[in-house]
Amino acid sequence: MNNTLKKITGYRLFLPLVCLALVLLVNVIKTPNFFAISIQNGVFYGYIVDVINRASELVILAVGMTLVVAASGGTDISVGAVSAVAGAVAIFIIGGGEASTDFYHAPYILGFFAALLAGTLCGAWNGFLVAKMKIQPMVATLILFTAGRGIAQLITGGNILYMRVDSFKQLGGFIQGVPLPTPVFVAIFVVLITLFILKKTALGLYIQTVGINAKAARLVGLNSVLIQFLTYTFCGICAGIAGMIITSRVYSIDANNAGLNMELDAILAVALGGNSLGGGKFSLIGSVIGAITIQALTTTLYAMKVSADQLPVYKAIVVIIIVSLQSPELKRMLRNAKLQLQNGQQGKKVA
Amino acid sequence: GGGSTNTAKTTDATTETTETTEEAATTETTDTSSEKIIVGFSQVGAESDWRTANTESMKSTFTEANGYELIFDDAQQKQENQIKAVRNFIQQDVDYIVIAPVTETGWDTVLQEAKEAGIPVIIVDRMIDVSDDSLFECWVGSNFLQEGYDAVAWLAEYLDSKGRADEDINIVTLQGTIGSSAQIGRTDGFEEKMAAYPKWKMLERQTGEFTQSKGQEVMESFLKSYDDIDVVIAENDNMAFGAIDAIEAAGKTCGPDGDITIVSFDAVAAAFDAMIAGKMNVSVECNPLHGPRVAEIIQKLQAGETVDKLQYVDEGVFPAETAKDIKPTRAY
Amino acid sequence: MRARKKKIDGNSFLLMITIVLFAIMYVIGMIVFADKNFGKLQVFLNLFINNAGLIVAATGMTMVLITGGIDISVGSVIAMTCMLLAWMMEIKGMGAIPSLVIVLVIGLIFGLVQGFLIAYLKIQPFIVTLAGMFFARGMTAIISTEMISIKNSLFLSWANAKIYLPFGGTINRKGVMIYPYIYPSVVLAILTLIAFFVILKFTKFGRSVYAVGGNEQSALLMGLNVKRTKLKVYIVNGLLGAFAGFLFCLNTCAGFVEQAKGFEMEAIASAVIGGTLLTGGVGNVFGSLFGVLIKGTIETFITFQGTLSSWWTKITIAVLLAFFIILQSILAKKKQKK
Amino acid sequence: MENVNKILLTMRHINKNFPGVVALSEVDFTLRMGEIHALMGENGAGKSTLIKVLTGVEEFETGEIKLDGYDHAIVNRSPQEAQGKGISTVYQEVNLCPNLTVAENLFIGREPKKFGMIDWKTMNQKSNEILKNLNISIDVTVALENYSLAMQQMIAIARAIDMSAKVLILDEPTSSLDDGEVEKLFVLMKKLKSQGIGIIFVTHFLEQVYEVCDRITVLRNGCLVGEYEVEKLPRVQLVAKMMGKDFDDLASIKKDNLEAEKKSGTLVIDAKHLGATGTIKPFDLQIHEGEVIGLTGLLGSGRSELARVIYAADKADSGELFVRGKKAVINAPIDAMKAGMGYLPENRKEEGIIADLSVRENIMIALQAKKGMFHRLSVKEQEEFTDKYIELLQIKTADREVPIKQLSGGNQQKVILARWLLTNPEFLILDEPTRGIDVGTKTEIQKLVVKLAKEGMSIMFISSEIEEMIRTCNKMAVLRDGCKVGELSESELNQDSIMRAIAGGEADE
Ligand SMILES: Nc1ncnc2c1ncn2[C@@H]1O[C@H](COP(=O)(O)OP(=O)(O)OP(=O)(O)O)[C@@H](O)[C@H]1O
Ligand SMILES: Nc1ncnc2c1ncn2[C@@H]1O[C@H](COP(=O)(O)OP(=O)(O)OP(=O)(O)O)[C@@H](O)[C@H]1O
Ligand SMILES: [Mg+2]
Ligand SMILES: [Mg+2]
Repeated sequence: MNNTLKKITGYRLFLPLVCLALVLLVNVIKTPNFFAISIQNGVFYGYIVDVINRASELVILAVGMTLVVAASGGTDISVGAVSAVAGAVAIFIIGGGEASTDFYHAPYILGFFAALLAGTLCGAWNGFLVAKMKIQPMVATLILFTAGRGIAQLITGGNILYMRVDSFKQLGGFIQGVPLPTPVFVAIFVVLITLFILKKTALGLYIQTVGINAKAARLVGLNSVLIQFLTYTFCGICAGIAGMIITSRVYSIDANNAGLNMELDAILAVALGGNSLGGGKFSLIGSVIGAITIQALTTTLYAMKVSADQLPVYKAIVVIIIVSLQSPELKRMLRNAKLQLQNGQQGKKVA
Repeated sequence: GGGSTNTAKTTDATTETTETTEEAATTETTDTSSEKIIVGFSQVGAESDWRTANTESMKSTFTEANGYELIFDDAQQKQENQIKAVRNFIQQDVDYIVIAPVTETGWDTVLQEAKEAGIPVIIVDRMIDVSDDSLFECWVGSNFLQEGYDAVAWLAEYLDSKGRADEDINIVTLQGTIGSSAQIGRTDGFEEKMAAYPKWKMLERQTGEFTQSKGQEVMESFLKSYDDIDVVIAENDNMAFGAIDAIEAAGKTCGPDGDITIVSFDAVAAAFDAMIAGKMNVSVECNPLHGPRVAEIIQKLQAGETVDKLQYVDEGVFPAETAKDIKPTRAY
Repeated sequence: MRARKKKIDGNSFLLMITIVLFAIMYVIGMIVFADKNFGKLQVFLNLFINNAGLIVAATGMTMVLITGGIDISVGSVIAMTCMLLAWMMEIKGMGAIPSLVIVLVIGLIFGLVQGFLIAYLKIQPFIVTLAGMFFARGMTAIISTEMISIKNSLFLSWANAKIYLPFGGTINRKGVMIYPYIYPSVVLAILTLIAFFVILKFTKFGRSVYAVGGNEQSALLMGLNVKRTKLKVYIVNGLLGAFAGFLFCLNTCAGFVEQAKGFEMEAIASAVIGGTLLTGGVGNVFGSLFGVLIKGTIETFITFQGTLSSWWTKITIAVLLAFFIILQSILAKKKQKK
Repeated sequence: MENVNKILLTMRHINKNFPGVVALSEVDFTLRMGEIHALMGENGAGKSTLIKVLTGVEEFETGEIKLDGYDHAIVNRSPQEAQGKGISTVYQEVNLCPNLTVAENLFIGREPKKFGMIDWKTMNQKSNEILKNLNISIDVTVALENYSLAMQQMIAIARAIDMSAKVLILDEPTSSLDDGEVEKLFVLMKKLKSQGIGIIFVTHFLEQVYEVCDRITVLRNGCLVGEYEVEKLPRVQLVAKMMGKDFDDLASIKKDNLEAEKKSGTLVIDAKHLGATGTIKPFDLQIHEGEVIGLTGLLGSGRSELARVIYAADKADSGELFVRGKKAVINAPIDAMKAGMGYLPENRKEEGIIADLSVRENIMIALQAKKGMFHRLSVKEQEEFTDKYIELLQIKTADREVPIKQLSGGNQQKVILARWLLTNPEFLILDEPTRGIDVGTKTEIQKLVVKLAKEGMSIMFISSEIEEMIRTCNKMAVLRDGCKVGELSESELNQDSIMRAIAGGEADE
């Protein structure tokens, strides 16, 4: 009994899961209807659906970010901007560059793949700088972080471009007859594909090896340049997919705001999932849980009517509580304090 | 550009810089008319369609053909950058500095520098808040507070016409980015005038940061918290679009024939589309076409005339009924 | 034993590259924008005037980066500082000096909390300071969502006290003779920079900072108090953040929520361009100064160019930045091979 | 000098557990003034852990530590506290800061000051003096990372010796030093001893124990076996006590080897004018099938560099390499691996272990990399292989899924060795493979090398222990100052001629 308990608590994802549960549990007290799910217009409707729906982009970005962090011990801060680029490319191609249109100027699939290609290219550029040129990740990706929105604006001409075709909205909304939002399926798909690749090939092992000790990795015959390059490229693809969902949600591209500050949340998701930002060992599912936790927190705070400008304060506090809970150091300190207290009492008794 | 033409006149005044400023202000309009007028324009950024239209208006006004040289600087939504730009304009010896300020505050120091260099400053769009009014020549822009008033006036009239004047009206507001002039003006203006209608109840205000996606997310949350929202005030059109999506996703309707009344601001082109589609009730205009007005002012200053300190641009209120007719006449 | 040839340290070489590239860049600017007065002394001084706060923030950032940490809260801390200053002086009617003291203390406490979480609870710096970033920005909004303009006369007198240089005056088109000037904030920033150069190079604390960044485990085994060193670094950095906020505030004399957004990235970029490694152990505050100047020069280019739209502005900045970073990395690599 | 037998330090009933491992159980240890006390035991016996417990790196569960000068039991919570109490330590892995200069590494935490500021000039001067005692003259103003591992080890020792006030702890300081360096170290140790300082000395070299030590404490499996005076404990018994069983002699190895010698068949590795500027001058080298070639030379003579160039760990910029007669294009280690090579690097911590990965993954990684990403070894295969090598090399680990960083130094080394054996190379480069490995296993490894050679593998063997090489090698290349200066054939392989060749007396080229 005790043993199984230990096994469960020792499980790597235990703490991240507990934290997610805690965030959700707050609602039981504060917003009892939080867990209510009803059916409206033939689709599921409720806060919980919102959480997993809205978390989708973040989950996808967190997947890419996890690999980048693991392989290079650095972060890709350009993902938000890259999603804007991908979205701009897609709408520009499908909408023929018009400010607002209600028919496809080019096949949807063309736009979709162009967006992915844009994401891939951006990722490859980051990968080239980090892996080949050995530029520090945060600075290397700072370039696209800065330029990305500029490129997206360049494509849109500084305007918001609208794509008012119903089928375009499906990726970020619902497919006829399916009661769950499409982004959820996309996110699950991305996670599963990535897990599949990691499990079926040795890539996962390679990434960790490179991330932990690049010198040793080279000596055992790994091409760390290639591996890092691949992770950044993959991260770019993820940003591209996320970008497509973001644009589809609002059937428009706002180069300034699409995916704004998403990079920070993606990095936060990786860390909340119990991963080290220093690279090396990682848990993809952990990051996914982290991403959902962040969205759950945001939705919870909205449901609790916290005003958005004060929301960061609560977010900060919850984040600190979560990571402190996960800190083994805190446990140790508490244990020591307890011991000292006990010793102190014993000492008194003797005296 | 040259510009050493005046050197001889003022060399004796150079010893005392502070005095020169006064003098410079009066001697500025000498013989520069033959040359191009150099205008340094510091723009906020390109954060919205409105802004892009505003930039376009300035750029198309201050062309070489019209006798101007425009030095344009985009501040990427950061006031620090604007301050840097103004300092550079001073070094580049521009004739006029035009600023569309990111924020109202924080202009004292750098405008003092401009003043000492004898360069007149014109403020457009948002107002600035400086300790000394002489730091800028004049201001041209929208009256956000008035826009808030207009929205209340329209809503009262509209409800009246629908015979709902005596009903309880539940309102939610999607605010702009907190702290921006437009947000402050529109929120305050609405709140102030709304006090006259005791039946109106503001359920909640929450910022949607002027973006469609945030507007949508916040509206989703509103819809789950309140069953009986009658009116949505969206402090710009983009958030209104997001709100419309959220409302429809929740199985409700909006617009003139719907359950929920949508009041919005800015009146960009897409807003007219939404009104024509019957999803939005009204958009209160915020006119971005400042270029010609500023050019007019500069010409007056060149001629040595004085100009009014505060100049509001004309702005209208566009309800859905008129949208179809008005749209073709709109420039942005 | 074999004599070893003294190598030029790879790191000081990087600093040299940075300085030389900056000089080249500046000269190119003087040539390209010759007709637009780029060569004026005041244009150069403006780099310092505009970036006094950034210089201080980058100094703190450099120190944090050397320990292998990072601080992305600094932009928000600056916003909070400005807001607090404005709020205390304008809404609460407090004096400029007490207000300044209070914000410095708050910065210090802010650093203390972050430092404790990072050093003693071993939470990743990125996450702690990300939370710090959210927290400070949120607090700024809680203090006031309205902009507050500072009208306090003492504060304004600090802000507007120009220090004119006795030479190099020029006459502009309006016929006004202006001598080059700086503000007290520049002097304060440079003094801070020098102080931290000395601290990092000549004190036990400073060397511990490098040791911790070089190899934390080793530093611990060599008997350094790693935790305390880190704590101190974040405390000092919090103080510097507040001080940078003060200098920033001298430039803008206002507090508002959106202030100094993205400032942390500028500070980090400046430090890294100046040769600091994000992995820790390597860095120099003078390098960071040049990082700041390089970023400032790129921005000045953009303004002097004077036609770039918003998007071309972003793209141009990024291209110049990329060009610089890549060139620097190639040069550094070449050197390493030799 | 006061009473030599005065007790300086006692540790009583020390218990320390790691998850799944009892590292120390009821261990007692006593150190007297002015003695050199050897701490002996197999890999993973708990020597380093005992030291870490003493110096506050690791917490311990129960037990008591008493130090002269304190009337109560002490507990060090950090190395800093230990240092404050006069205990200075050289830990098993080099633990210095690579980014600081040599002088700083010697003085950090106790820098000489002038007007409250660090006095760099004095610091550099003093550093030169300290190193001079060890006959080292290097540029102390250069960052430490520019020096070889052995040099770093010397610097770490110099630091500890200079600081030592009461107790000096040396955890395998000599593992990558050559005889000359070791000799210098011993002179210093003896000097400190005469000053009344107590020294704890951990080593796997029996000769060294008998050369300098007064007492020996033996640990086995985390338990105390006993404390002995050196004179009263013959070698054989010591080894038996460490291993818990009798120990078969090393003599058998050489014999096998002699037989193996003659058959040296086809040429496997043929380096022609291979070299890399700045590290190793162009050299020629031939290695045949089933041949074991040793590299010898002084510290820093370029043995490691020569090996690295062949394996493309450092890229060669001149010459060509032929593998089995075919010109090999080798740009990266993976090419070398594909050509049938394996390389066990000298710096285990920096270049060998993948610290956070498990023992299984560390063993698998090279084979997996060689096979390519898409040919993932099945879990079953992985576990089989791992278990096989844990068994074969007697790797002491709680579980195959334990992160390698939790293993003792010697066991980490075995894991790395297993990693390369698993790839089944034709040509295996072993740079200090027995570094930090206990006597028993050392013999096993030497036997293994000979056995592998007999089966046809060619091996390059680099070791600071000449005897070890004499036992295993068929020929030797001599290096001096980054230059291959000659070769010794099997018949010339004896202590004398090797020493002469190293010293340069008999340089025949
Ligand atoms: N951090 C750790 N976590 C878990 N187990 C550990 C840790 N450090 C050491 N151990 C285990 O404790 C035991 C003793 O290790 P220790 O390093 O003390 O051995 P040692 O006697 O120094 O061996 P060697 O001669 O190889 O250096 C080993 O079984 C090792 O696996
Ligand atoms: N005592 C020393 N004095 C000066 N330089 C040294 C000394 N020892 C090592 N070095 C430098 O360190 C570099 C690397 O040495 P290297 O690791 O090649 O030695 P090695 O022959 O492999 O011996 P070992 O493996 O025992 O260190 C050499 O190029 C040399 O310049
Ligand atoms: Mg050990
Ligand atoms: Mg070597």
